Order: sequence, then C-alpha cells, then structure tokens
Amino acid sequence: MPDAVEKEKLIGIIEALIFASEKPLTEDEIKRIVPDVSPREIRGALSDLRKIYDESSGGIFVVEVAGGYQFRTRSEFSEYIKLMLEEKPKRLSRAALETLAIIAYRQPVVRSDIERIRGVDSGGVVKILLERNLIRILGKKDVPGKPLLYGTTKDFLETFGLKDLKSLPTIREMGALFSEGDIEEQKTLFTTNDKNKT
Amino acid sequence: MPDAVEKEKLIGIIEALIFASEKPLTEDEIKRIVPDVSPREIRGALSDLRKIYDESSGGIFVVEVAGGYQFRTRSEFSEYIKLMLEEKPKRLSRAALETLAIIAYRQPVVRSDIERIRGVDSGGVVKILLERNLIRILGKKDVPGKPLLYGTTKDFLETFGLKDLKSLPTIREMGALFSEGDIEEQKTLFTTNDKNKT
Amino acid sequence: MDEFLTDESTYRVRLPIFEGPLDLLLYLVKKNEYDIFDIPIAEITRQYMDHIEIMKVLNLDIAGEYLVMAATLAHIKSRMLLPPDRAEDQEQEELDPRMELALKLAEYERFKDAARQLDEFDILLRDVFLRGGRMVLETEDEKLTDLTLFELVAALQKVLLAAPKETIHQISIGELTIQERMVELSQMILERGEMVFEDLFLEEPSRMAIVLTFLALLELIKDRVVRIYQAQPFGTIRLFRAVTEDA
Repeated sequence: MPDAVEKEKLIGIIEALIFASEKPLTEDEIKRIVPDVSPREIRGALSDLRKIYDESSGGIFVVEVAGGYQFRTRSEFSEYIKLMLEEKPKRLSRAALETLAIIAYRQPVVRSDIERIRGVDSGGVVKILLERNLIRILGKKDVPGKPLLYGTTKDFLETFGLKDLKSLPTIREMGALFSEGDIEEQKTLFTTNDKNKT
Repeated sequence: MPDAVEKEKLIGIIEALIFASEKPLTEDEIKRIVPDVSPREIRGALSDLRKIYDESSGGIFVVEVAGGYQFRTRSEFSEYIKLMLEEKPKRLSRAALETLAIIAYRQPVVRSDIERIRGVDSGGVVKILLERNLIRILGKKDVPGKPLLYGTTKDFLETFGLKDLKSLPTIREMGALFSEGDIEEQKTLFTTNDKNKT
Repeated sequence: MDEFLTDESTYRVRLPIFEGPLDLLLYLVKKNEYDIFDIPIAEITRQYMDHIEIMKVLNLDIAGEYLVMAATLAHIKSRMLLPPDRAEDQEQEELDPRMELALKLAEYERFKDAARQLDEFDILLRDVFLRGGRMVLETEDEKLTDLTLFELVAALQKVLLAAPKETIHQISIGELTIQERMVELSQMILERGEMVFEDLFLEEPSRMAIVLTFLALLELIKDRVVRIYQAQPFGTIRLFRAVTEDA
C-alpha cells in the first residue's frame, strides 16, 4: 500500500472503486481500502468526483444513494437505454438449454421422454423453444395418445455454430471430456456456445 | 426519437449506453438505438468519448474490445479493487496460457495438435479453459475418429482486452527456419497454418 | 502455486517448474546458450537425465512424457554416433537426426513466448475490472425467464408477510375448497390472458385464503392451464394462460 496518496490519485481510486463495486460504495469502505487518507480527504475527493461528472453533464454521473455512492446513467438518456435493453437478444434459461440438449441428442423425441430425463415438467420450456424456432414439431408418434415428436431446426444449428447435426459432440465424447457423464456437461457446452453468440 | 442529435448529446448517449450494456457495445447497436446519426458521427463521438477519459486519466476508461466498447477500471488501481472485492483474482496458470496461445493462433485446432506442440497431455487444461469459457468447441474435424475442434470465444477477447483476433500480437514465423529437407513435422506445421488462413 | 496446478494434480503430480519435457529441454538449451538447431545432443541428454534423477530423488511422479523424451534423446544420440551411410548420402543429403526435435523445440518456444505476451496483457478480473453493480434503471424488463418453485414460494412468503397477522374471520376449507378456487382462478386468468402474481391476493386478507389460492395456483400450473414467468430474479411474477401445444 502506498504511504501517501495524492488527491488526483485518490479521486481515480475512488472512481474505479465506485465503478467496480457491487453495492453503493460507502465512505467507511473507502477508508478500509485506502487507510492512509483521512475521512476529510475522502469526502473532499468524493465531492470533487461528483463535481467532475456534474460539470461534464455526460451520460453518467455519481449519485449518493443508500448511504453510499454509485454511478448511474442520466435520466434524460433512459429512453435510449430502454431501447438497448429491449433489443438485447433473450438468453436461454438453464431449463431451456437442458431441454434443447435432450431434444438435440434424442430427436425425434416426445415430451414425456424429455420430462422423464429431466424429472420435471417441460411443457413451458418446449413452448419457448418452439417460439424461438430452435425446435420444431416433426410429426406425431404412432402410439396411443399420438404425442408430438420434436426435433431441432436450422436455426438451432446456426445459433450454436454447427455445420450439421453430425457435428454435435457425442455423449461419449462429452463423457471423455468431462468428469461426470451426464446432461450437466452438455449444459456447460451449450451455455458456452450461447454466451459466445450473444 | 429526436430528429437531430447534436454531438454533445450523442457522446452522452453513447457514454450512458456503454455504461449500461452488459456486453461490449458495438457500433451497430448504437446505430440501431440512435438511427438518425451516421456511422461516421458515431465513430467520431466514440473517439471523442475515449479521448475525454484518456485525457482525464481517472479511475475508468473506455476500451475497444471484442468488437465493441466497454468501460473498465485502469490497471493501476487493480490492487485497491482486489481489496474491495475480497476475492482471489482468477489467475491463469502457465499451462493454461500456453494452451490458450496455441488455440488462439491455430484455431480451429484439435487436442492432439495442442499436445504435439506442448509435448504433454493437455486434457485437464482444455477442460479448465472450456469451463472458464475462454475456448469453445467449434465442431469436429473430418478425419478418422472425428476429434473435436477448439477455438477461442468472445470472452477470450474480453479477458485479454483484444479488439479482435487480428489484434493478437504477431508471433515469430517458422517459415524462415525451414530448409529444403522437408520432414513430416514441417508439413504438419504448414498445413495447420494454411487451414488457419482459410 | 496457482489453482490450475492443484486442479491438475488430481490426476498427476507434476514438476512445479516445468510444463513438460519440451519445457525442460528448452530451459536447458537457454541455460547453456545453445542454438536450438545445433544442440550438442550428448551433453543435453546428460543434463536432461540429471534432472530426471533429481525428480526421482524428490519422489515426484514423473510423467510418462518425460521418459518418452529420454528415450528419444538416447535414440538421437545413437544415430549421431553412426557413420554416415555413403550410398544414401550420394542420392540425397541425409537429415540431421536432431532436426525433428529442434523443430519441436522451436515451435514450442514460439507458443511459450506467445503465452508470456498474453500474460502481460491487462487481464480482466486481474488487472482491470468491469462495472460491479446491477444496472439501476426504473424500467420494466420484460425479459421473461422460467420460474422455479422456490421463487414462487419466496413470492408467497412476501404476500404472507404483507397480510395481517390476525385475521378477523377465518374461511374454513369447507367453505372454499381448492377445487373451487382453481375454477375461479383459471377463469380470471383465461379472461385477462395475463395477470400479476400479487393481484391474485388483492381481495384475500386472510392467510388461509392466501395459502388456498397459492395451492390452487400450483395445481393449475401442474395441469398446464397456467404458465408463470418472471422477468428478473425477485421481479414481478406474471401468470399467463397456457396455450396447448396442439393449438
């Protein structure tokens, strides 16, 4: 830890800390992290930092909230931020990825099979996957009740960057790659691909 | 949507958007959210915004990474942030860095190629890199045994602060070292390199 | 040592300093300031074997690759001792038996350097950090995710906490059964198409009625009459009319 911290640097430290902090950053917390400065110096630096952002009147500013300090976007830009958040592609839930993995490897597959493997109701997830065009109905199974058969779509291949269904790693390969040879690994895989795509 | 957006305001909007975005914000996304400005104006505003933060040399700055723009804390303050976050920084071992380097420069690459270059079993390291989402499975190589092909992810670019794969530092070329006495080894080297270019 | 070393030690204890035989060889080449393409093979073999001996003395598990390399070195050494084959020599120049190893070392060195360069970058979460807090913006994020029973129960607890502790008049199960409540609820949701979870309990001051409504809701979800979604953890829970697959 440096012995003396000049004002310029202290402002920089505090700016970085507020930005990286998960919660509003309190003066006590700053004192704990930079112990060689006085509470007065900390308050002075905080006030300077706020002034810098207030005077530049840019997109973000420092606000005192819930006993601490936090960066926020200026309210006049909120409509743009809403636009951005709305347009963000929706991420698949873990349940959806699990179900998708089962359908990918077991297709054509009926819902009851998916639910037998997952151990939970999967109707909602199947519907989401249908809506997002990652799976499609292939037909009906010729058994009593004529349940629907599901399979993956072209969009599925595109989403996960696969050339064809044959490029899916086999369950055995996944087993060799990962310690526990069950659906958990496929989830990891799909999450990996998914995250990368967005 | 406002009809005309002045430069000052555009910088503010972009600043707020970059701050609010969970992923590096791309120019395309900005264009989608603020459609009434030209790509040139967006690039100009981005450049101005970066200059503002670079010149103030405060705690945070704007970096171009993984095809977009992102706020980050300046590295000189990392010790303070680590004190605040109270979590051990995730270090990459030498084995992981070596393997990652091979995958980054040689992608798409199969595990046996990695192991040929490193001279040791690399299954464990590959698994760790997959789990940390630094690499992903690209598909299967069309050779007997259909081994999995690996490549780097967007998270890899983000982790190392790279704009794109082209911004990887250049590594010494092997070509100059080769004499005419070609052996199997050299051929392999060249084929791998060629594939990388296609 | 770092986390990965311990991770990997589960299947193999490895020398802490060297990443493998190539790493060890490269270290010896650099230490002696040899040219990779002109290594005095007898000398380097001797030094390599010395290191293997040290590893044995230290009781370290020596990975198979180290022993394979030892054999390779011995093989190259013996080939170097052989007199050049005259007949073959006339047709084409014989390859230096060290060439293959030299190329391997050169290539490994390239990537070792590349790894070193990567390590010098400002690495995320080691040298640089991202925004830590969640985005604070008063906006209704309509990104819907599936809901677990746990989250639903958490929501119920919230409703129960808000309900008065002492209820003026209790409704007994006899007066309003789960079955009846199910019919009411499904009609309500079918009519409106979408409802907010808390709205179910607006007219239910009694704790018993809240629990009854909740149980009825669970039944409806199980029967796939109703679907529930949540935009974000602890966010608003929404109920939708379930659409049958065949529709």
